[in-house]
Amino acid sequence: MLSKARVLEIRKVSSNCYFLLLEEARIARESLPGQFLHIRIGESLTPFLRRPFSIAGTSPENGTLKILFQVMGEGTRILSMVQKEDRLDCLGPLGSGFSTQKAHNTSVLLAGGIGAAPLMFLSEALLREQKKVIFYYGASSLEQIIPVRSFFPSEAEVYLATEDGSAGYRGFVTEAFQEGLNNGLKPAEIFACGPKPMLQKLAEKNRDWKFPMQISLEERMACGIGACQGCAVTVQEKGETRCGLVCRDGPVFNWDEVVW
Amino acid sequence: MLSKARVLEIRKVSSNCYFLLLEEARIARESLPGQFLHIRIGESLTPFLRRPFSIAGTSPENGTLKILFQVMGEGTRILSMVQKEDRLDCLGPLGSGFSTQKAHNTSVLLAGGIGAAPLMFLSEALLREQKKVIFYYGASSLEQIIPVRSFFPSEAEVYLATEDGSAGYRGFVTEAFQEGLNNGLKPAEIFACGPKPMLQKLAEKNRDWKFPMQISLEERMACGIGACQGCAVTVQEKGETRCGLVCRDGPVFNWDEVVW
Amino acid sequence: MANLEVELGALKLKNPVLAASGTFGFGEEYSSLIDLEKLGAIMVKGLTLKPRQGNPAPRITETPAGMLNAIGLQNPGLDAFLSRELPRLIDSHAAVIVNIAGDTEEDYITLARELSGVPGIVALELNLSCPNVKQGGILFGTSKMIMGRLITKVRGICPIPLIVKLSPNVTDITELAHAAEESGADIISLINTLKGMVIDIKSKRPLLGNITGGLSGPAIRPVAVRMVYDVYRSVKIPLIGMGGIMNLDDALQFFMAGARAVAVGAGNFVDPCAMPRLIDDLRSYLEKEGLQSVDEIVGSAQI
Amino acid sequence: MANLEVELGALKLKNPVLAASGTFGFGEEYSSLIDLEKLGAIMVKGLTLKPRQGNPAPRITETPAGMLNAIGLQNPGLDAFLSRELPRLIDSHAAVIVNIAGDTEEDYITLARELSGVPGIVALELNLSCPNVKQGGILFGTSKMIMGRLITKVRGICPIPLIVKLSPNVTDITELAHAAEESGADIISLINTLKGMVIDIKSKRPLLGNITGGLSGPAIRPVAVRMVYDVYRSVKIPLIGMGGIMNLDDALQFFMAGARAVAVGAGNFVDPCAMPRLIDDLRSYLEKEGLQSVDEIVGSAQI
Ligand SMILES: Cc1cc2nc3c(=O)[nH]c(=O)nc-3n(C[C@H](O)[C@H](O)[C@H](O)COP(=O)(O)OP(=O)(O)OC[C@H]3O[C@@H](n4cnc5c(N)ncnc54)[C@H](O)[C@@H]3O)c2cc1C
Ligand SMILES: Cc1cc2nc3c(=O)[nH]c(=O)nc-3n(C[C@H](O)[C@H](O)[C@H](O)COP(=O)(O)OP(=O)(O)OC[C@H]3O[C@@H](n4cnc5c(N)ncnc54)[C@H](O)[C@@H]3O)c2cc1C
Ligand SMILES: Cc1cc2nc3c(=O)[nH]c(=O)nc-3n(C[C@H](O)[C@H](O)[C@H](O)COP(=O)(O)O)c2cc1C
Ligand SMILES: Cc1cc2nc3c(=O)[nH]c(=O)nc-3n(C[C@H](O)[C@H](O)[C@H](O)COP(=O)(O)O)c2cc1C
Ligand code: FES
Ligand code: FES
Repeated sequence: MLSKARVLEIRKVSSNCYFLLLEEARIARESLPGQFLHIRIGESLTPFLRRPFSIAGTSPENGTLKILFQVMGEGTRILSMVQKEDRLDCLGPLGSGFSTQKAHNTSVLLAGGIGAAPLMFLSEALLREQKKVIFYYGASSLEQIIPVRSFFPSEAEVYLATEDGSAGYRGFVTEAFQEGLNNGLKPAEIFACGPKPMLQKLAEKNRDWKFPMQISLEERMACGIGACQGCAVTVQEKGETRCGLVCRDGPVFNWDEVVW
Repeated sequence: MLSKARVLEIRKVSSNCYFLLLEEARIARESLPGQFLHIRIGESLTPFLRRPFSIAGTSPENGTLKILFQVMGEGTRILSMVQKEDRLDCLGPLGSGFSTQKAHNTSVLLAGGIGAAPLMFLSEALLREQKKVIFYYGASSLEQIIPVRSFFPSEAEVYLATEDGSAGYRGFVTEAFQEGLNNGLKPAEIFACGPKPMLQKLAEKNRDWKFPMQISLEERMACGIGACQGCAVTVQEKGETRCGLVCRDGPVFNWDEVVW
Repeated sequence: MANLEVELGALKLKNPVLAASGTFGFGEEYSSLIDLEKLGAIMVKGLTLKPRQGNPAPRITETPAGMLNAIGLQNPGLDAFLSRELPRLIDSHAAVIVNIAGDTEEDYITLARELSGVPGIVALELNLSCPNVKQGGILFGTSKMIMGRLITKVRGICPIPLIVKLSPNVTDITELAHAAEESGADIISLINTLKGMVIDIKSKRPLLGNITGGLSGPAIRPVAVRMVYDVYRSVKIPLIGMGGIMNLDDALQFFMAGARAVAVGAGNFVDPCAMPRLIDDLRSYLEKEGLQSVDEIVGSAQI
Repeated sequence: MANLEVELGALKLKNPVLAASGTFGFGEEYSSLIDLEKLGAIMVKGLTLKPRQGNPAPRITETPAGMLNAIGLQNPGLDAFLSRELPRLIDSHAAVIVNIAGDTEEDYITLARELSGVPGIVALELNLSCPNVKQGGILFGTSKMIMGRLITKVRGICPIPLIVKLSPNVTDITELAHAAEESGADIISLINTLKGMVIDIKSKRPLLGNITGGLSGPAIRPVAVRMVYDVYRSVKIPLIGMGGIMNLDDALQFFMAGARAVAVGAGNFVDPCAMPRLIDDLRSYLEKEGLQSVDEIVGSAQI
């Protein structure tokens, strides 16, 4: 579960996002869409804890995998300075992945910001299952948008939304999706990842829509493997609430499991 | 006193020593042999404190200066990874320098290990003063020896000593120097820098020799400018002992000032 | 090959490297990463009589060279521990120390009674950082009197080695250590976390759901080493030292200060292999230094 | 331009950024690096009646995200301070707060009497981390009773604002803060250093000449913020917060926890320009947030 992955490539892909191509055969082989890696940032004591990043795609044949990350604070700033041939200490793949339905159908993927990362990986799996993939991707402005076309399989339909209208739909990605629905879009299932407010909004809306929907959550993590109980999220099952762990029970949850 | 110096060159010069060429016009202009820079290592909180390094030479015309450093722990390990064009946050020049006699005469420089650094700078000043410079330089073995010839002015006479005999005299540099004395060497003044036991040994011997002798000391430092009282060394003056500060009263002291 | 065995009174351990309570779950989570049998012992997550949900999120945050946690003793409770977690631990051949916590003396006594006869449990560790609800919420671990009485009672019904874990949030830890010894503790473990908090300056609110949390990691190591050093001088019973241990050099400081065993806490999160590596490195160190056992360096820095 | 002035009771400061005692000498050392007049005030190195030599070397060592110091109150004594250091400070137009320390109540009283009339000194800060030699070495700062009596006596003869500096090495800092307020303190400053030690594993000896030392720097910040937060709820007098402040974000945590002013200590060593930059950044922050003064965020994180 613990490996040193070799950095094959690091590249800036938007005003504050980076693409990282890593070589590590075992992780490339074992990873499922929705799972994440818990990466140690440097060897210094600050930053102290590992940082979780979704796996954005794998190539088991080449033994490689992709990460997309956004510079948020100290840890990601330091990560953005790794260089080709550096080794990254990666724990994983961790967590449960997305589960997809058996039938051929239309899957809608909804991403806010860097939430696009796990959905890229997922879209490949869905396309292999012969599904139609529609990707709604929102960011605050054009410069924050990752060039999706170069990361997303060309078979996927892509719709952009920016808050300032600098690209695609002007407004939130949830609104763009609503417009799609208004125009007759019929998703068989939805997969979403992004900021909490976006997911919360989706969960609210879905009380009417009632689509099968899986969402990927984030929480601050220490161990990443279910030992510290640090990444708690309140979940409900048959009316009873209990404490779920994002790292072990998630990061992917059913939309109606999560108590906001 | 606080400057960002530009790294022009970093180069490994022995099994565990590095040479650093920095560009910073003010420091290059103001520095005196024996003074040091207090350098911040990276921007992380670990290592926390700055690290002191002697100035190993300057070129005021080019606005450049030299540092020689040995990898000891975390701080110097990180320093060894700086790259050309990086900026180093340097406080200095700090401390008092060596003071040299007016007369033309024979100066003996005694260095143990990385203690060679400030003496390189000093040798240039002494040669400019038309003095004869004899440099005794000791290390534990050949591979630890900095290629002195490429750093030392060619006018200086250089004698090596290694503990394992892999280069020059077999034994301590103090013994090599003693042999020189036995063979008729007549130093007018001595300047020494190196590990504490070496300096202590010299001070002991000098009770017989009675040469004018200045030594450069090391102590753990926080502020580097005399504010924290952290780098205390007991000194004596006319029989009375008091607390001296290596960063402000030193690092250069008269041999008979220091209470060991 | 140097012998890593240590005896902490009646508690014999194959080596002096333990997993600190709350940082290693019930062992299972780490079993795919390391061989649990290799560890000196596993101090499992703080156990209470009834299951606990723990504190609201966020429960952890990073701090300079450390972290804050406010898990709030989330755990499945005694019954689930005995029926589900313990059997798995025993299967993995790990030596199990159960860390117990309660709101009343009775909680501790019931837990101790139910656990101390169970095969596979080699010792109990009393976590005294909980507020004593009957005594107006004073922490069990900050009053000599309240702590002493609790230990005496638990001691009376606990046939296996009893470890008392001390909190660092006190004026004089040696006084509490002394009281623990007098009351019958066999071993003292220290330190638990320092109370701390972080404020989220964007929301202008305490970051942790619980407002305050416990500080651990290398940041607190100097405090922990000092407390081990001081307590070593004031009691005769053996000590288990912890607080910011990441590697051999860190552990050696604790041994030299006076700990006969050490525990790794937050370090496990950063490097899940920290403990097995520490065990190997300790063996090499003893061999290189020509030492027969760790005992030869325990307390060697005392002057 | 936002107004950075703050009033801590009768103590008016041009801005709320102070130099923490012991980390800024008598100001002179930093005068070639920064403009002393720009600072809210300088809390000078702990002053005793007679000159002190301080502790044996080494006196400092680095720790994860912090440092230990055991300077031992080396200082030139009252007379030299008045004749040599103070005039220079006054010349630089700095506001001077004198941090005083003693082994007996009389020491403190004499120092307070000699200093509190002197022009240029805006306040006194009582450093209570010294052992009270008459009371068997108990630290002045760890006993409510001993501390309270001392404050009452000093208060009686001190016409200028009296700051009491609290030690974090206590079970309940709010209790001591409350006692300080009751006894007449005008302002509380906190925290002083946490007691800690480092062992040199090569020599198997405590690294510091004094064996133990005081831990400061970012490592202790969560502990300091928590204490400010707790003390703010238990007293009405204003607080000066410190412990690991390096920049604006760190300082904001203290203001929001309840400090009306902050002090920078070890941060000065790492970045001699930390204070002037913090002052500028604080002004920009207030302007950006549309705040009139720092008062608007003091204690804003209290819930
Ligand atoms: C399962 C999972 C998958 C993730 N996948 C990705 C990914 O593919 N790409 C990516 O860029 N980011 C991802 N993240 C978020 C990423 O882990 C954080 O952005 C990163 O840890 C921030 O580190 P930092 O040191 O730069 O920021 P810090 O200085 O630690 O924090 C900066 C800001 O980020 C927030 N933050 C820090 N850690 C977390 C966390 N664990 N969860 C939520 N918010 C946090 C803080 O509140 C703070 O405001 C994922 C998080 C989780 C839990
Ligand atoms: C005035 C002065 C001038 C110096 N000039 C040079 C120089 O030109 N080149 C050079 O390589 N080194 C020089 N040094 C020593 C250098 O500062 C230390 O080697 C360096 O700080 C070690 O940092 P580190 O993080 O690598 O090691 P750490 O991990 O901090 O320590 C490693 C070892 O070095 C010792 N050490 C750490 N700091 C000091 C210190 N300040 N003084 C003495 N021992 C220390 C410790 O005891 C420890 O054993 C000088 C020191 C002083 C005081
Ligand atoms: C996430 C977390 C949970 C903890 N839970 C417990 C607990 O349940 N019982 C206990 O006695 N100590 C608990 N602790 C304290 C640790 O056992 C240990 O005493 C402390 O963290 C210091 O060691 P460290 O710095 O190596 O982490 C916990 C610590 C952490 C970080
Ligand atoms: C080297 C050093 C010397 C100190 N000397 C004193 C002192 O003389 N009097 C005092 O009250 N506090 C003294 N302190 C404590 C600081 O004033 C401050 O309370 C503490 O360091 C926490 O702040 P920081 O983390 O910003 O350093 C000293 C701290 C350091 C690092
Ligand atoms: S991060 Fe430790 S349980 Fe999830
Ligand atoms: S390092 Fe602060 S006085 Fe010398």
